[in-house]
Amino acid sequence: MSALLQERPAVAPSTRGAFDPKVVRQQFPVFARNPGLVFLDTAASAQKPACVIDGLADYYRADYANVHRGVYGLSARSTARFEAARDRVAQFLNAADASEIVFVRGATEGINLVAQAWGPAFLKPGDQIVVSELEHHSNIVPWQMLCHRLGVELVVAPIDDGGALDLAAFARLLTPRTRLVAMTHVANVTGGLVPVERVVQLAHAAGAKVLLDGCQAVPRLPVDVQALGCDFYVFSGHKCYGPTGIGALYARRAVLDAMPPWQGGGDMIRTVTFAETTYQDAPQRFQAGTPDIAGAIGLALALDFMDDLGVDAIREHEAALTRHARAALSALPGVTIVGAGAESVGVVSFEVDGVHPHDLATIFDQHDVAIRAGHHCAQPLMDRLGLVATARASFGVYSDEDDVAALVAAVRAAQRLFGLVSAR
Amino acid sequence: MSALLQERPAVAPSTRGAFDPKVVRQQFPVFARNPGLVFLDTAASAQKPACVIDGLADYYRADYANVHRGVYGLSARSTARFEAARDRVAQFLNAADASEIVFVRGATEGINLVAQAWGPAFLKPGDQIVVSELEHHSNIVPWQMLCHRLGVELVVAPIDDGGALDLAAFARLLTPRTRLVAMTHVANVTGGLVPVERVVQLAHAAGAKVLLDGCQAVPRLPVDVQALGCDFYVFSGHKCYGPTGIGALYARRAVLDAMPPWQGGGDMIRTVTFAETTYQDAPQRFQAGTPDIAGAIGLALALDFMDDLGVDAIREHEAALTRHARAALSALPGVTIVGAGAESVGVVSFEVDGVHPHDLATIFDQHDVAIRAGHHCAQPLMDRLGLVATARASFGVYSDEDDVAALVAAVRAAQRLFGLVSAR
Amino acid sequence: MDLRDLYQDIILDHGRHPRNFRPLPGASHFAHGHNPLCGDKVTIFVRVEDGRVADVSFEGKGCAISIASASLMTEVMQDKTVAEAQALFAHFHGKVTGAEGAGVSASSVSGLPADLLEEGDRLEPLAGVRSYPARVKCATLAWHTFDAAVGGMAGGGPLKTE
Amino acid sequence: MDLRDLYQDIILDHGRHPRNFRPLPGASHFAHGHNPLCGDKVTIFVRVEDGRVADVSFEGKGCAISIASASLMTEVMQDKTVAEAQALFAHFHGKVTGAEGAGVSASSVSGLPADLLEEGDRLEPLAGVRSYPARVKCATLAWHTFDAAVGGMAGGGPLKTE
Ligand SMILES: Cc1ncc(COP(=O)(O)O)c(C=O)c1O
Ligand SMILES: Cc1ncc(COP(=O)(O)O)c(C=O)c1O
Repeated sequence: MSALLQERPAVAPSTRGAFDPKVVRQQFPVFARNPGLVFLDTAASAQKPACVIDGLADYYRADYANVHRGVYGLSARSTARFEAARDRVAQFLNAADASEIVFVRGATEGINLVAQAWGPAFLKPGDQIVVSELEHHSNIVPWQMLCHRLGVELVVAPIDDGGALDLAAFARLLTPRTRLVAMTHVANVTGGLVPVERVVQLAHAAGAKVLLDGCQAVPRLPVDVQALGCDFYVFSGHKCYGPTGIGALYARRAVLDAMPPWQGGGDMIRTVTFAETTYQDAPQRFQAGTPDIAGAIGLALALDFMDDLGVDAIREHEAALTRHARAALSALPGVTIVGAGAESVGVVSFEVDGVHPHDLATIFDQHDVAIRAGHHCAQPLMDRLGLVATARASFGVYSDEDDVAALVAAVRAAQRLFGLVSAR
Repeated sequence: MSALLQERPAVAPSTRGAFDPKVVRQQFPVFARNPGLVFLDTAASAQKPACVIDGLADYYRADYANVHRGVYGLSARSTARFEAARDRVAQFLNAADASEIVFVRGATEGINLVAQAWGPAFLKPGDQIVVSELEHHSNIVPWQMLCHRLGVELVVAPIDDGGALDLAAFARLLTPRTRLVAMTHVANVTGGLVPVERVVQLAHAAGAKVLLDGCQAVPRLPVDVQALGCDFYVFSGHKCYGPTGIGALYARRAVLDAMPPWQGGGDMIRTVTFAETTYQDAPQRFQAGTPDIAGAIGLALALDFMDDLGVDAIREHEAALTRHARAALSALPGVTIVGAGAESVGVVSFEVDGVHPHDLATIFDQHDVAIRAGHHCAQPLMDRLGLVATARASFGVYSDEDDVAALVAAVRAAQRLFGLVSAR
Repeated sequence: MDLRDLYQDIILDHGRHPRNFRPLPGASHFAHGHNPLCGDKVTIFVRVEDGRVADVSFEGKGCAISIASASLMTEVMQDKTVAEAQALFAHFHGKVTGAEGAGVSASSVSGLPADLLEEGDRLEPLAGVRSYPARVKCATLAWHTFDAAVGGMAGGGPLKTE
Repeated sequence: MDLRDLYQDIILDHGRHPRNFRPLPGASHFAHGHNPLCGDKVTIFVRVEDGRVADVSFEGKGCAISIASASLMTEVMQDKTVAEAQALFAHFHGKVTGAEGAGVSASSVSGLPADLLEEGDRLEPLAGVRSYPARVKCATLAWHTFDAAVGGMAGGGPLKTE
């Protein structure tokens, strides 16, 4: 397996400079197939580069077989590629060991796995789970369901009026009954970067475990789970240029080892009799049934793609483009930007006076500008902001200032259509 | 959506005749890329035809975006294709309505969904769940875990010495405390066809619900869930020529409607506040988070592929080839075939005196013959048969008598190598 | 497709200045509607007297399409019998989905009674929605909510309070 | 790859006629080993006296490779000290994985003491396994089980009863 990993040319991080999104874009077939498309919905899901699409297809053509159980060459090759993909994810997140990586369908399944397997084993009535007002439904509802089942309390850490997590208020919420803090790394509505290092320190000092939702962070920032010190970290492959149906849960080895199994089935057992069943060690214990083998391999290809561009360069690109977009949008009359705290990356939510976000999205679509309109699976945040919906533009490695220019032009077109500025 | 479905040419089932596996095989790139490969492990996972591989890649190139939430054209197109895939699965199984189809990672996840969402809502201590001795671990372990959690009893329906489900014994096991019967449609070790129609009748007469595990049936037989009358039916896409990471759970609408949600997250909610969350109707209620969109679309392509060959023709092909293989293998000295009951399809397990299945598999691999050796995730059946492992050959639409001839030659080579027949 | 087909002046006008946008004291029926995809919300109030819609009003938050559709609905529904309201819903449904007859029998679409033809015409500005499938739910939200309020109108069931 | 490199006569012989295939009354240590992928099972019995392997035997079901490896192991382990057993395990492990030093320090492989070289040579027929990665676990099952029986031999810990 390590041999497979080592085949990739080693590029030292420092030698990777900024990249040209126009060149990068040529690697994404969707733009050739949809000429004129201005795709500003990468936070919902990223488009896929040719290396991922073709690599996936080629795996099916050349190396496909079920994993872990076949003696024959094809199956051994498939297994090696699948486990190399696990190594690849571990390396990308700087996990201490590949056995700390559980493949899941996506962030949502990863969070549910923790809630349903870790929760009942380690929580008792009266315990508390802390989430923030910034969370995606996927990092709220599983905890709510768990709280109902176990008599545990859900505590909400507030944001300040600028859209940043209120760290002081968060610190005050922590009590000896706090058993888990579940928080996003980058907020999906605002793009705000949460100071998760501080969150982990404070939570650990209070004796609580920490789960970080890295859905919007992994596509945009270098993530080092050991440096963060978190206990759990989840992300979705489809948001970082990989296939749908795959993502990963990282959990510290000691935490994973202490967890009972979640789902039962093939590949996660040691021995089965009708009287008694014994289970494999992690990560196998948490992967019942045939996994999404091709998905894992495709995810590894996507992480290769990101590494080739350089994750530091991606972060710089997205942060710069986000700053540019915020400036360009706020310069427009009647446009208000949703606060994201001190630092934001890759995402900007905004409102246009007199035009509902849904109408904006339809009008934008006629200009080939694809954005999201709605609550972005964050209804509690919308309630906190006093909104029912926002318009959201989000960026990827293929996005550039021309996309922002098209966005600005589309806003003006909408305002003209609605008679809010004079048509000239 | 229905428009998308209707684009496919309508081929009347009766006009589809037998097909030529040699021609079909040309549609599977794996054989061109691995010349000489004799692939006899389709029961573990099927190879993929070009139409699935290329269709999947083309979806990513042309139509990809996240589903259900985007106003823009690309997302609407992606959503239409995803929901058309659900329609396709419903049609393939003859479900009454597409809303009875929940996309899952595979059969294992489907069974766990039923165990974890339906189980706690409808079972009480002292209730009984019946499984058979033929089951795959995926249709045992989830029920065992549920039984431990709820104080429910797991009851095992025996097979007779010929490997068939003992229907009379099964009927005697049913009591008013029987709440669920979970049984395979085609046994994955033996290929034996279980008389599931009778099982459903008997179970329903006793007031129990029925889950059928169609993993080995859907790739090989026409399946009509309404005619079967079962309450739940699960299968895995990767075993019927589709991608990894996708499968489906069918559940009767009334049963699904009565089930509480399973995992929490995006797309399965109606409203979320920190105080209370309300859920969508089925099937959305059971699909938290971004689904495996491409997987579902790939599965629909695979079902199209099967329909184009004709599922009746596939069944005939597999049954005939299985009969041929059983005859050819039993004609060899020292070879014993594992009993499969009256009728078997697609799978044959066997032993060779004096050569352990693992050694067989290694020796076969040197002859480019890929089979499975082991317990096939059915340890309880192995215990019942007094074996630790078997060698298993299984067939697909690309398999033919030449593959069986290669298998027979490989058995003889193994016997020669082990000095069991004179080398000539 | 020209956006002007969707955002006709009358739609923009009703979107900005919705008619009958108020609570209805003495309402005999009401229902809340909600589009979980976008979070839009509407409440429909109805006062039924002698089997007729004596008054109907609404409140809520939403896009121009959903507000305009609700507003136009409250106008055409005034004073209608349940059977008439049902016919108008069927007519409207066929208009905005383009799939005339999807879930609604075709005869009820084509067969809009002569005395309702004028009301039917007033809904014509909403027909542009059919070219924007993602927006059909916006246009139908208020109507389904009205239906829920008066109790399965499309199914022809008896009026009941939510 | 020639299958004869894997299935050498000596392997086939030990696979068919395993040595020391019996329970061991008076065993001071034993452990059960199990390969969950194929269901193969082995039990290793050891009688340790004065820090030496006074006797070692096994029982089980498995493929030719796993039975032959167990059989050869019981032969070479007879009468060895813990340190010697440890050195033989390391030597064997390097031989069958090909990755000499994976989890085992390279020095302990190359540095097989002179008086163990002959025993080391007797394990040579198992070296063919390294070309069959799927079968390495078959070859190592008995050895890991022996290790478990005598208590973390590879880690050099004290002998303990399971
Ligand atoms: C009968 C049967 N049930 C269940 C499964 C599990 O399917 P999966 O691993 O795709 O979830 C299999 C295949 O492994 C099977 O053959
Ligand atoms: C912050 C955040 N968390 C969780 C999710 C859920 O991810 P998925 O739908 O891939 O499971 C998303 C994306 O939708 C997200 O942006």
